[in-house]
Amino acid sequence: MFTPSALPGAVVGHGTPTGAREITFAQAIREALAEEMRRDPLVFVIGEDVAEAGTPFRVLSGLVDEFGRERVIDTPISEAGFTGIGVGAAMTGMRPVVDIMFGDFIALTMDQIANQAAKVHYMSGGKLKVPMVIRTTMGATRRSAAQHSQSLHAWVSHVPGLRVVLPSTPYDAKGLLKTAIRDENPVVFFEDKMMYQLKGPVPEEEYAIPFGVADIKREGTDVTIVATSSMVQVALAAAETLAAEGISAEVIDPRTTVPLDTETLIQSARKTGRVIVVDEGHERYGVTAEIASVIAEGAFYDLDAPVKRMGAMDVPIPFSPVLEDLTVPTAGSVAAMARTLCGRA
Amino acid sequence: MFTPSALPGAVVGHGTPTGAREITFAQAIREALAEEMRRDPLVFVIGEDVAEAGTPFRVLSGLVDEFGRERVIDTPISEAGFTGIGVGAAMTGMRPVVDIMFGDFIALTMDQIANQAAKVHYMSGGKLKVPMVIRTTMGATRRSAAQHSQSLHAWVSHVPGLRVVLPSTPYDAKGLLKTAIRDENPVVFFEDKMMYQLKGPVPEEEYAIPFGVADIKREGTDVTIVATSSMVQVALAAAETLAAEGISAEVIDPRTTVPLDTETLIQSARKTGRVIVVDEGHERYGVTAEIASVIAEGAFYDLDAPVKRMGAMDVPIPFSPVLEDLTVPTAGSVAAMARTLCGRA
Amino acid sequence: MARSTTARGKQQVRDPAPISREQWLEMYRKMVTIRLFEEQVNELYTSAKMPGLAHLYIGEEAVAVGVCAALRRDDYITSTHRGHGHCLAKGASVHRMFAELLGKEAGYCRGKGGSMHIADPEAGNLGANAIVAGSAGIATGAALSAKMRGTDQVTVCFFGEGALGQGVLYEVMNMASLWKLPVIYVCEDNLYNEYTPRSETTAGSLRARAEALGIRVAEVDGQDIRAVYAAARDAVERTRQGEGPMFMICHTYRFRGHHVGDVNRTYYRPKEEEQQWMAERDPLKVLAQWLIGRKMGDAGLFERIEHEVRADVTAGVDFALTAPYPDASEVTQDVYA
Amino acid sequence: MARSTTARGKQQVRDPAPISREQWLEMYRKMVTIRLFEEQVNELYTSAKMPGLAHLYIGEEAVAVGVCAALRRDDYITSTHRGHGHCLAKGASVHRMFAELLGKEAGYCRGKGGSMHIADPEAGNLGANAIVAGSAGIATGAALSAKMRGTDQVTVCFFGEGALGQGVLYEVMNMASLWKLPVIYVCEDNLYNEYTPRSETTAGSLRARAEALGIRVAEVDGQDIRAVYAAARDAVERTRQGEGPMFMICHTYRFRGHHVGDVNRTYYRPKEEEQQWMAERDPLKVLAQWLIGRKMGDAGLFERIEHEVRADVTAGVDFALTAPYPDASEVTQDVYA
Ligand SMILES: Cc1ncc(C[n+]2csc(CCOP(=O)(O)OP(=O)(O)O)c2C)c(N)n1
Ligand SMILES: Cc1ncc(C[n+]2csc(CCOP(=O)(O)OP(=O)(O)O)c2C)c(N)n1
Ligand SMILES: [Mg+2]
Ligand SMILES: [Mg+2]
Repeated sequence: MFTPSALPGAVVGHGTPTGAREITFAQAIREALAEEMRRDPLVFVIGEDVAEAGTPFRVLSGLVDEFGRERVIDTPISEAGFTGIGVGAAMTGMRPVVDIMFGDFIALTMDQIANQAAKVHYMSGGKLKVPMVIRTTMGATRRSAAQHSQSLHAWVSHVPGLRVVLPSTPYDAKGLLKTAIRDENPVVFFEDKMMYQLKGPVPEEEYAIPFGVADIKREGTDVTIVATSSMVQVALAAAETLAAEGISAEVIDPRTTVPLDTETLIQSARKTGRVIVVDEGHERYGVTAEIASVIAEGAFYDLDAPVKRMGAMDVPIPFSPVLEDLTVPTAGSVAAMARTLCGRA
Repeated sequence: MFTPSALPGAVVGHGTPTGAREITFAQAIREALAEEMRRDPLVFVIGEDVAEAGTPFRVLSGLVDEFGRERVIDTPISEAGFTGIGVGAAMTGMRPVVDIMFGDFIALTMDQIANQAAKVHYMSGGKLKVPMVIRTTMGATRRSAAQHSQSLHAWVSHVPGLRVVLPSTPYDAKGLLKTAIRDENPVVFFEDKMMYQLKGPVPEEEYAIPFGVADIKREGTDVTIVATSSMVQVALAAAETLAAEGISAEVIDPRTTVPLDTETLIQSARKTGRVIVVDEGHERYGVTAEIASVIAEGAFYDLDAPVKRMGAMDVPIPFSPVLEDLTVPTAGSVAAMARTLCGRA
Repeated sequence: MARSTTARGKQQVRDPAPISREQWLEMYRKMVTIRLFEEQVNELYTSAKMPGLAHLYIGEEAVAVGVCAALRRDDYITSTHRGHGHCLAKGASVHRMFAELLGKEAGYCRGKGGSMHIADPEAGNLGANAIVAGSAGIATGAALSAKMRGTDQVTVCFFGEGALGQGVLYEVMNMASLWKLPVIYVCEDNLYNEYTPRSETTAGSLRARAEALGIRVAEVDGQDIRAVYAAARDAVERTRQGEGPMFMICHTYRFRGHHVGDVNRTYYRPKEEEQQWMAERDPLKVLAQWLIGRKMGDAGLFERIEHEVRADVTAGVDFALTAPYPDASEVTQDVYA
Repeated sequence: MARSTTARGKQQVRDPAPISREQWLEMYRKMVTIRLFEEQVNELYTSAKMPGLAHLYIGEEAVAVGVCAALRRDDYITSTHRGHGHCLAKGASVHRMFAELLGKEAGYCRGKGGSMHIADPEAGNLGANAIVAGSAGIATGAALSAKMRGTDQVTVCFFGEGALGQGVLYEVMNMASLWKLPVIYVCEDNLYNEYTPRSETTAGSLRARAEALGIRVAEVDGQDIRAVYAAARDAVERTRQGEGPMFMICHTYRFRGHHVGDVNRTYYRPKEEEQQWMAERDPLKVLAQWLIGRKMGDAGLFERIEHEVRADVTAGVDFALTAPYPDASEVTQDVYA
């Protein structure tokens, strides 16, 4: 059903370039927004404290200075309301980028996202469309407790009509956000709060990254680690450790859960015969379940061991640091799982 | 983490009794509520059109006559509000049974369910609890279109702190609802609209069914069909057809997705070596993914074929009957899948 | 008469706008179209020719027709589960409406939407909605969009008084007021939320709820299309000129059940109440009598109109009944644009 | 002075309730406790001893203390992200509060809740909430529960004026009004929703929003604990007697940042504004001056109180700093009851 969106004058990028200047994840998001707002006067930002404050994470700092309060709109604390306003604006020709400060708050907007935005195009027989981006956050270990630490991308990944993006590097963040803004459909874009300061190479020149194309972040032969968002960084760290021990891990980042690049995942699983799926959402009924079962089916005859899933522990995220740190996968726990899979434990 | 709730004076039932009187699924729900409301004055019902109307499905007809409007409370059309009121009432000693008319509307209540009800006990270090039941509906093919036909149990199954129940027969509906009302935690109870008129044996005497205990609805040896809610009926019909063709299908109903009786599912998979998971939620990132990956891992060395998943098609539910009927698994499509798995296609 | 008050409560009475006989007769024709269309829908249901249910607009025709008569074709509306009247009033054809209700490919949504999701963007109809207050955000967003794009389009958001139970309505009305958006919230107060009387679901005052958000309110007799039209014209003028949102309360009544299957209603509303409204407050009769009094029409004329409309409705339903269903391949189409 | 008006707007002025010197001094002590507790929290943050962030209540002490002084221990409160003041005012100990803020097992939530989730059911505190307006449903449900269980408990729902952006607040206030529930909605209007001035987020009138739902409103100077207490006592009496819900608007100001990390604030509010509030409207000074004028206290007495409180706060933070963290096994405990 999915065909990559046409990207006017965009170099379609794969993998991460070398030798480019380094900027942070937050800067990459800001650049993508600024460039798209310059390119297309219909693009605007709406959300809480997005203007002068530039969001509590300062991701949008400066945008209001360039584009003014007409295009960087501060709202009341009304997530359902301004998400719904985004849907209506998108249906009538605008390209809203809705800012939901903490991913936990999408719980307040699920009717607007799942019952309205996701279904309008289909219910109208294709006559109406909702080219809207919902930018929100995910990720724990920020000591923000149970209502400010969830990674709820599994909910929206379950809803037909939505596209779901989980960038893991500054390069991917910029390229994927541009594609999201140019997409004709509602896109939910999850940014891990803990990565905003992460630096990485991002070229000066224009580029965009298509949806549904997984990125092999590191090649390997013994075990495949499929990881999303900040878990990609965790997986890469684990792969480094494993390499020192003679275990060659391949790290694959699907980059979008919808559409999902099943081909690339299955091919890697066929090659290594061992797979770990790492994601920061709760493990039970989470994104790891879908990816693991797709691989278990697609690579059934080539797997040497069951596909292993590592998600966030199935508990509300506790505040106490000593407890919170236990709830999410770490480079250590991923490496340990890889050793077990490879019979080295 | 899960231990079956103590059920005062209750016979713990397994499987379905024979020779008992037959009542409908709707009557079973009503009986469970009435008996629990008689037993415990703290139990009450709250929702839209629950009193004189007895809900649009007439499931609660008559309850208001016996228990009065103080305990069968009609509300404004404020799902988020009265669900939140249920949370507060439960935290302070009452046992609310909240009625959300159509499962699609839980989208309006996800903050109350996931951020409040599910987390209060944990966040308070165990001091507060939320003994609340949310009764809602699921299921398509009622010609109700995209906003009145969803089966969204995957969302709540993903949230730690919630229990999720999907009865498939009048007997299970009554026994599981009693357990839900007596449980100390928030329980989301999904009733398939299309089963309300389904008749089945339900004993006169008191019984309750513990959570986390799958029920083998039909024994078989060639293929395991794990099915939930109304898909159990579909699976049983498929099994009947298959039997005539010499294929022996085992039909297993987990009855609760949280807690999930992984043991029983894996044992059956080990026995038959072939598994189909059937659920009416969307297939992608749905309940079938969790169950399939749990089985694929647990029965890895005994599976003769990949675990097959059959969920609702990943499209908004269309209105037109000719299209809607294509979106959900049927006895025919399940049987066909079983033949393929058994190499009889 | 339309009474329009500012958020501060100042009263100002206006006369119905003086418009031509032809325009009144056109409105009458539209109301008859809705009436006969809905009676045909009920017939399709009772004869088991229509899949699912439908919520009939019979009795409330003056609201949709009176409001839409004050709109331009490029103005937007959003509608509800009880949306047939709004769609027809904004310009939909009975042929494609029936086709949609029967799940046929010729329907406004290729049969994928059905009764509760009819959308007709060409006529400015952004769609009916099966979630109570579900289109409040969409309508307000359309108004923001019109303002940002620099058009002078107005958006009308229709909803029943039950929608005042949904918090999102207050969220978006607050933003519409803050940002002076060109949106008119039209509350069809038919006294019942499904099977529960409004008095049991709505505390305080409807109009005060909008006024508290700084929104100007107009409250009218929804059975008198002249009052509805006058108030709507005033509201549309004001919002188009940038005065900000308006809230219209139209007192009305649904003559039939909540949906076609809601036949025994005495447990929630008395027969006498229904009979009185139908006898004394039928919007078609109210307008017809006024036109007769003004010598703008007579029984013969109204019969001729009804006759013509009936022919159109019959042609429409025949068309729909014989029209083909969408091809099976349609099921996976238009999930993504 | 507390001004209380009915939903219809009838005015009636009441004098602050005549209470004893001891009671006023106890309220003063509680305000000082909150002030010093919060200063210590800020210190823990700047010295990197506290995980995460915290939203300080400094400047708003008179609201929590004045309202809670009118409550019984078995009455309920729900709190917010800015909840330390409410928790202390309802009876929490600084020791266990600090322990919770540091994620220690001795904390009110065994360290699992942290600053935004402190719950103390023994004292009637049903918990702080990190979702704006997140406790509106809980508080209203607690009131329904009290009514159904036949107790005469009153529930107070504290929230900032930003919570008026959340639709659920209107949903539950409507039901509280319909069902005459014993709940008091206390709006702490400190003029800012995080970094955005109230004027840019809130159209119309705060008080009219509650009045439109048929809820009686009391609007008071939140920096004058005598006005807060008088209004609260009146509201508690009325709700306890079954008159239905009340809405209290307390005009106040947070002296510090939105949270401990919000240091440079000039881009959203002027330094002069902060300085003026701190100089002229500090709730501690306001009460102290009145007590001095009434010869109920003098500088020496206030210094002694501050000295005693500081000792308690210091002991509390020392206790918390050395208290043990929860055991790792705790992570999977209390997910289910
Ligand atoms: C969010 C939501 N809750 C409940 C329903 C079920 N429902 C459909 S119509 C209706 C009553 C609506 O009453 P009102 O808004 O007054 O419109 P009316 O039917 O009177 O025209 C209800 C409760 C729904 N469709 N959406
Ligand atoms: C639903 C929700 N949206 C946004 C936030 C982020 N947030 C935390 S506090 C706050 C401002 C609240 O302002 P107000 O209610 O006036 O309380 P104050 O901080 O002024 O005491 C915001 C937007 C949140 N916690 N919950
Ligand atoms: Mg109504
Ligand atoms: Mg504030």
